[in-house]
Amino acid sequence: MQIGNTFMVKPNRVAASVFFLLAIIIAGCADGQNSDAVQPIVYSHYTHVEEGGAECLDCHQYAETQSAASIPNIKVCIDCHDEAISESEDEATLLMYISENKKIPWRQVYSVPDYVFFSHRRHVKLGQMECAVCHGDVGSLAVPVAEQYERITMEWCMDCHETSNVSNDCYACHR
Amino acid sequence: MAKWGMVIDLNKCTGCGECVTACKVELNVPVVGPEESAKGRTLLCMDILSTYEGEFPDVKMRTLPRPCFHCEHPPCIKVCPVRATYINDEGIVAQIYPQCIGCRYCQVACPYTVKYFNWTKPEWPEERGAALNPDVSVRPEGVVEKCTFCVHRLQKAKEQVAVEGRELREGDYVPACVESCPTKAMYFGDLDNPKHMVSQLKKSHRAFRLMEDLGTEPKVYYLSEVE
Amino acid sequence: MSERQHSTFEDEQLIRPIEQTGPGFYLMVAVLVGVIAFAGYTYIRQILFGLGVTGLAQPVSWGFYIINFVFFIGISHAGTLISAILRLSKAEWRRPITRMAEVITAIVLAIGGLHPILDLGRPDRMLHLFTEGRLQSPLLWDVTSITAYFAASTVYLYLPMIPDIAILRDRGTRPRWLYEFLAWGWRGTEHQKKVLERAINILMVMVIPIAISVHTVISFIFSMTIQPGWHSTIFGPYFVVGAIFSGIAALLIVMIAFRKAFDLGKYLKLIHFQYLSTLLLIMSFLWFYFTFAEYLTGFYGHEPNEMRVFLYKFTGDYAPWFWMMGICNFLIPVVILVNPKTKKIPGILIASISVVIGMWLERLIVVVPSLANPRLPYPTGIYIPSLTEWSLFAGGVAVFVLAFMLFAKLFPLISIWEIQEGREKSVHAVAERLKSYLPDPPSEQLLSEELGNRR
Amino acid sequence: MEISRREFLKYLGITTAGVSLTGLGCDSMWSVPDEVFEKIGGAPRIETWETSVCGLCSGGCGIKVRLIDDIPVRILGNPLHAVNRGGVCPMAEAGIEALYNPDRIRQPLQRIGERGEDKWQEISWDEAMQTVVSRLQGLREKNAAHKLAFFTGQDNNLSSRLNERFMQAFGSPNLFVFDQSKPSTVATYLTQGHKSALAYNFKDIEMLINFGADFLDEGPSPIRFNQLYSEFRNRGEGRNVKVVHVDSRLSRTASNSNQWLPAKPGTMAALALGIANVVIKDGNYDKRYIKTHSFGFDDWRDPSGNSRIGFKALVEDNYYPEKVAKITGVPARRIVEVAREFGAAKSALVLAGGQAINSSNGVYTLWAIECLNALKGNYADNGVISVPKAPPFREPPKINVDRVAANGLKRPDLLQSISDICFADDAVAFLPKTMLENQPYQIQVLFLANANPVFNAVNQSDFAAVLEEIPFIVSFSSSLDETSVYADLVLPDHVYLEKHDVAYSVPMVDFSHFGMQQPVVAPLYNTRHTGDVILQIAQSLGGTVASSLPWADTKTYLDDHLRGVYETGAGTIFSERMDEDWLKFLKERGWQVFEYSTFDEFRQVLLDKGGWWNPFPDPTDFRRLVKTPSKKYEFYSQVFEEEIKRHLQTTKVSKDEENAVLQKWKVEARGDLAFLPHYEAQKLRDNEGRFPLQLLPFKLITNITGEGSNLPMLQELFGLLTRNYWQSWVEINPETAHDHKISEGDMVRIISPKGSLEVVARLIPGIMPGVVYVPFGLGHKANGRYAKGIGVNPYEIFLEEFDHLSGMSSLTSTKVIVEKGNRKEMA
Amino acid sequence: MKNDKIIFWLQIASVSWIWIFVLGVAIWILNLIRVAHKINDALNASVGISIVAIPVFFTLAAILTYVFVGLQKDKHQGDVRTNQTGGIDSSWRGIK
Repeated sequence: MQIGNTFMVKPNRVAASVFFLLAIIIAGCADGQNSDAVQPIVYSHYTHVEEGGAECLDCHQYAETQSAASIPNIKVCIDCHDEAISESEDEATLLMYISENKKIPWRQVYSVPDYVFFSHRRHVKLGQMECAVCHGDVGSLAVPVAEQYERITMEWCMDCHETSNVSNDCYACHR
Repeated sequence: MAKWGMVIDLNKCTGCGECVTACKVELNVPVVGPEESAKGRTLLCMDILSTYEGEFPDVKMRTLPRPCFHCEHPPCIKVCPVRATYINDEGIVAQIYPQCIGCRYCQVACPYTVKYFNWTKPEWPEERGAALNPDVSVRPEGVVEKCTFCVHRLQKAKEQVAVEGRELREGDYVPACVESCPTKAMYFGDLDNPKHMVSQLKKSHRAFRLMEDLGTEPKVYYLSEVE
Repeated sequence: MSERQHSTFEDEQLIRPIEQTGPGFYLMVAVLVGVIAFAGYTYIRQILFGLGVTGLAQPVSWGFYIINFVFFIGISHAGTLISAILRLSKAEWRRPITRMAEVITAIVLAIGGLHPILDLGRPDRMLHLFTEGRLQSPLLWDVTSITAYFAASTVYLYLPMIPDIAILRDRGTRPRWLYEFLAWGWRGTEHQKKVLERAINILMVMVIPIAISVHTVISFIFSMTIQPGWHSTIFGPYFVVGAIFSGIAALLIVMIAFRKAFDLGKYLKLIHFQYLSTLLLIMSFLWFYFTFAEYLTGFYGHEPNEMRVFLYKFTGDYAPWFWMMGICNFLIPVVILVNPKTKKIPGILIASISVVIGMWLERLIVVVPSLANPRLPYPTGIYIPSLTEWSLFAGGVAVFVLAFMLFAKLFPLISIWEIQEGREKSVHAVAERLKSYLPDPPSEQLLSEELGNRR
Repeated sequence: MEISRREFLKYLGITTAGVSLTGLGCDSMWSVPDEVFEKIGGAPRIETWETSVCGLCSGGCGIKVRLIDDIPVRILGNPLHAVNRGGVCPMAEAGIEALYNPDRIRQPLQRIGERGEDKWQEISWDEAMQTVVSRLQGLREKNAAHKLAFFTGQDNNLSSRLNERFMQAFGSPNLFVFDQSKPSTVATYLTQGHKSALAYNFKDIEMLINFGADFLDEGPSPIRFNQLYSEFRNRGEGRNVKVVHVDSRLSRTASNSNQWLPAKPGTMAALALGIANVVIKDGNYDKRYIKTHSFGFDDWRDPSGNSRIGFKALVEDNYYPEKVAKITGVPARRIVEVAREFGAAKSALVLAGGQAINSSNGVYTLWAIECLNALKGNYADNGVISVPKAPPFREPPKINVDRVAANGLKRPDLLQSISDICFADDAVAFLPKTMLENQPYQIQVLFLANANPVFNAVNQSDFAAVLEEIPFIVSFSSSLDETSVYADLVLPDHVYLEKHDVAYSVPMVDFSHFGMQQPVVAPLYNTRHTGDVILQIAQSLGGTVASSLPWADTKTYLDDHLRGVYETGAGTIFSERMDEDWLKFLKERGWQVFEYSTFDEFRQVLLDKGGWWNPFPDPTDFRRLVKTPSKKYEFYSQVFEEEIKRHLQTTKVSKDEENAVLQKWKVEARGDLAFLPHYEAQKLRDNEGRFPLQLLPFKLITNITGEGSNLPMLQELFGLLTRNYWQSWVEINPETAHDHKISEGDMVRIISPKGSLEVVARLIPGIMPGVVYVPFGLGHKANGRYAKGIGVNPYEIFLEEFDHLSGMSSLTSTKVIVEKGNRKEMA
Repeated sequence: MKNDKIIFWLQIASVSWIWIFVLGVAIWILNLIRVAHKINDALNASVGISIVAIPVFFTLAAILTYVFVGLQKDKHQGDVRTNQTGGIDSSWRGIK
């Protein structure tokens, strides 16, 4: 019998366990909407898209070629912002990141768990889907994306797959 | 629909264990450590079975690589209470980790013992964390896992093929073990497609499957050794 | 009226434990709560650290939890099945026994039914059973059939309790509201009696197939797979026989325990024990017969994988447990119960305990050796349960004892109205019945004289 | 088991992660590790592949590294690489863990505790370099350059040649190579007078007899041999190679052979000569070759007219099958069968390794085996055996030697003073013997690179004692192994995935080739390429040392060498289509496979494809290579006679003197016999039977060098076939086990006169009765969390026996007793 | 009297609860059948189980309801609460 090593547990671990269980319950009850993700830079899609005339793919460069669309970071930003082009405070922050060669710690709003195979290429390139179907009219947002336009849930994915007559085999997405 | 299957030529296999390692690395199969291992909790989605025949000095050691056999009539899927394991249209016996409740019934029902349970939460050194295969999920604790025929490669291959605007060809999709076999003893492809090597090899007089009498119809064929 | 008064005097003893509580009770409760708390703690640990805290591993991936599941569900057959069969067959000596048997069923079912949850690697995903369950899986058959059995046996426990609850209500026993609530307005009118009797009769008939189905279905968990040692058609009846066997033993233990604790010697007479232990003896032979049949087919067929499991049980790592099972389930009960000298209460107790242990071992012998001997050349696994599993087993037993004690604190353990009914009606009814069995009147007079003499 | 704050935060973290994930259809209870989750975020996950060369053993397999967003995630074989052709072994596959090993040294370390206590403080590179340089300068100032010693590991890459060069320029003869897989060349020298490493071409052979070489598990380049052995069985009807394996353990190599001849350990010479006996009797040998190119086959007369015994007479008189059967335990019938087949084969090859070499009579065994090859005429130009040329690297400029260096180089090296060994040059195991006595002088500074004798030498405790004594030790290891813990200063090297190098001349490969190692990832930690460090030290030392090593860094040094290949235009870069016919077709027309017009382009293609090879070596002309007194292949070794003369420094040796020398070298035979291959029974201590069993080690493909044990993946797969993960075991024949009352899975104690080990018993019918086997590779006392304290190291209890001709450790001379321990293994 | 009301409603609730339970089981099984039908997975097994299981549950609920309703009929018969002498066995009071 293996009593020894597995069973030497001190009370504070018990406390942790209780806490953990409570936390699970709370977690279970909490609505998981990825709400108010605070972004390090008050980025305006509106300024870039509507005013600046940028296309989604200009910055989210990999949406047509890779699984991940990628969130642009300084390497992408520097193409236009090699020097200040406005008087915005946020651009100054950006330039600071660029000059210090630090990654902008963007908070990711849209994500799928790692057991889901989601490919932008498949949806954007092969499926010819508009970005707005999932992400909404991001271009009109003057503030950074803080919450999901459509909650990315399995049901939501599956509904769309069903209506568009795409495979709903578990192994089409799960892995 | 393709019926994916594998042929392992035992005459070519030397039992080097590369397929096992390749599988562990590719599928992010956790290393459980010495204590857990001593309890018999080593996870080997791909394994090599070894047996000795005869007595000294006329002994023969036989090695047999053992993936999941992806039976055409898998006994494991019938007993799954939540559909976490099922056989899909392409003949791959799936294990959906987020669906599995960890009852281990499938593990118990599998006559080949190819299913493994994550008894503890997989742990990786912090340094290694970022270098796991991003194509495969990290299993949570408490679920059953198994060889998936590297289905993540199929998912990617299908997409790649669609981008290139062509049909899936032999070799577009092979599991990690087949890809890395140094002696090229493993073949993979569509068993129903007469053009694929596997569908020809399975008709060989050397071809056999394990425990055919059970009626599970494994999709992994072996080619026996030539004496 | 005077007769009734007389009887209440008599049965006062059955109500006393409800109204008076000794220090022993609190002590016992404290100990049991301690055991349960420890089990709860180990279970929380299991949730936190995963099933790794158990002794399970590849290839023995089912162990104590499943063994105990089958074992507890087996015990549950004591109750309803015995009481229903005895009631159905109008065995008069059943009257002081049925309630206890039914209580065992209800409690043990609840405990056993929860065991698969202990066994889950991901109890947080339990809901998947309800949202995406798959009725082809024997596990869901279990869920369905255990739910049905639990519902039926609780109802079957509750309905015959209504008159007794009404007695307690009328005595003003606290908590009064509880008895008021549970008595469902029983006044003992003829109509009410008729309704109740009819309901009990229907239930009685219904509960037997349900009970049999439960254990058959549990055996299906194993026999539906194609594993050596499991894949056998005999498993259904084999499990049912084993279940009734262990159920009777458990019932005997409980009876002896409460006879001692509540001083019920007046109600639970030696004859009850002897009748029941005769039943136990029969079941022991039956069990042996089934075991023999089960192993003979395996041995005779000599299929290599089957033989490996067979030899593993007979001579391998599990041989001590296997032979101990044989001794506990067959040798000890038969030796004790065949001899009238030892067929007394201490002997019966020993035999019953031995059978309960033996039947637990039987579940162990069914579950582990088949898993420990995979068909392909893997290493055979030796399963050594960890403290977590032991403590949860102890916790399960403790919950059973505690629940039984609490039940005894709230309700009479022996059905008062059935005893009364027995006193009032049975003698006449039995006489009537006997008359109907016998060849037509040799002499009606003689019979009545006989009865008269006895009175 | 206190709950740490960190752990608590982890719970908290998991829970909060759960909260944020519930909305994503993800479970709230457990979630993916944060690291992984983070990785998923933001980045495009672009997959790229880089080629390189595996650096975990000296096999030099080409690898292909998969990178996701420039993070290496997987290692595969480079299908273009001519040595391993796309295959890699488990060790290479697990190499990714070497990169991310949590116990890697991340910064130069200085010892603060006692020697070997494993207490360190981090220091800067500048500080560390200053310390080293000032120490070295001190040596040179005192005109004591020879007091610097350098222990290195594998030496078949260009950066280790830099070490040689440095030592020469610095002025020390004391560079020693600790490479376990280096084949012994003594037997070749005795018969042919040259010390070239031989290579083998298996293309046209019909039969192969392998004496003890467990190629499939221990290499060199095991995967190449796995491919070869697999191919042997699959050439097609009638063209398959018949492989006979001689060993006392049914290793994987043996089980992949057609026939297994279990010969008792240390008796292989007898078996080889027994086969020769049958072959000669049948007249099935290459008579033309023997007649024209060999010496000492038939009886002969020496210049003084004495009649001398030849090989034929020796073999015919002494090694008839029945006698050999008695010695070896192999039935005479089997010997005759194999010998007949061997004789009849048009082209047959005999190879040796493992216990054939590592026994106290190893040289004579190898010698006997070489003679079998000679009988088949394999040292003629049939192409079966060859001596591959090194790639045509550009020769670096001559080393400038100043006065100090010249003085140092004049001094004898540490091994030259050893007289009880015939060929002491490579006898690194004897180093402690001289160093402990400070003979011929005391070493002041020791450099360690990839050498771990405290773990993998039979006399490891002596090495530890030596290290205690040396005033200043610098280790270039990237992890703190058993030897490095004795260092004063650790200057951590990159892991092979982070550095440039060129690996060439993999042992036994019959064509010249090299593989390009290149950094696939920027160094993760503050480590430096040892080559760069050496160059920098040379620069700091200045003078001729600096001018002899004029390169700014290793990369330019390597490029300099590669220019030679570029300029000669020989061979070809690895290409997709490797079939030789096609390459030949191109070659004949003077075409190149790849287009490049400058060196830089050439280099780029080289890096892309992984390396270079010359598939058409000129056949080796052994007639010109053989440098024996008779200018022929010598069955009777006059080279050996010369060696004795050289040893005694006379031109004429009396019988007594000769016998005294033979006595010193522990050769039992006297007279002519000593100069002919023959079988000498092993000298096993304790013959009274207190230690009834013979203990031998074996190696596994999952951890060939023993250095893989700090990779958890390899530890978990260590005993894959016997299912001993993370543990050592002993393989015993069931009968032997029964005699010793041991059953499967028992914990047993193996006791030798030197010590004891506690391991699990595995009863395996493929083991010769009376012999027990323990795998080598585990039992580390240092080398990180995954290695330390796991399993046992059989070398710890091996007796310090040597082959006194070659100086190799004997691994077959230890007798042990196996006792049942008290607890049963949990299975 | 107010207590009686509360208790009565509680009794009603408990009887309803068994119906909710039984209906829940039925809905659960039917849902499983629906899913099985949708993805064409072992429909026959599901239907087979449901044919046996659902009636059993309903019969149980029906029996319980039948008893409850039956007992309610004579609920106040011989209600001796007004004269404070007890129920069917008013004599018990005296004993105590």
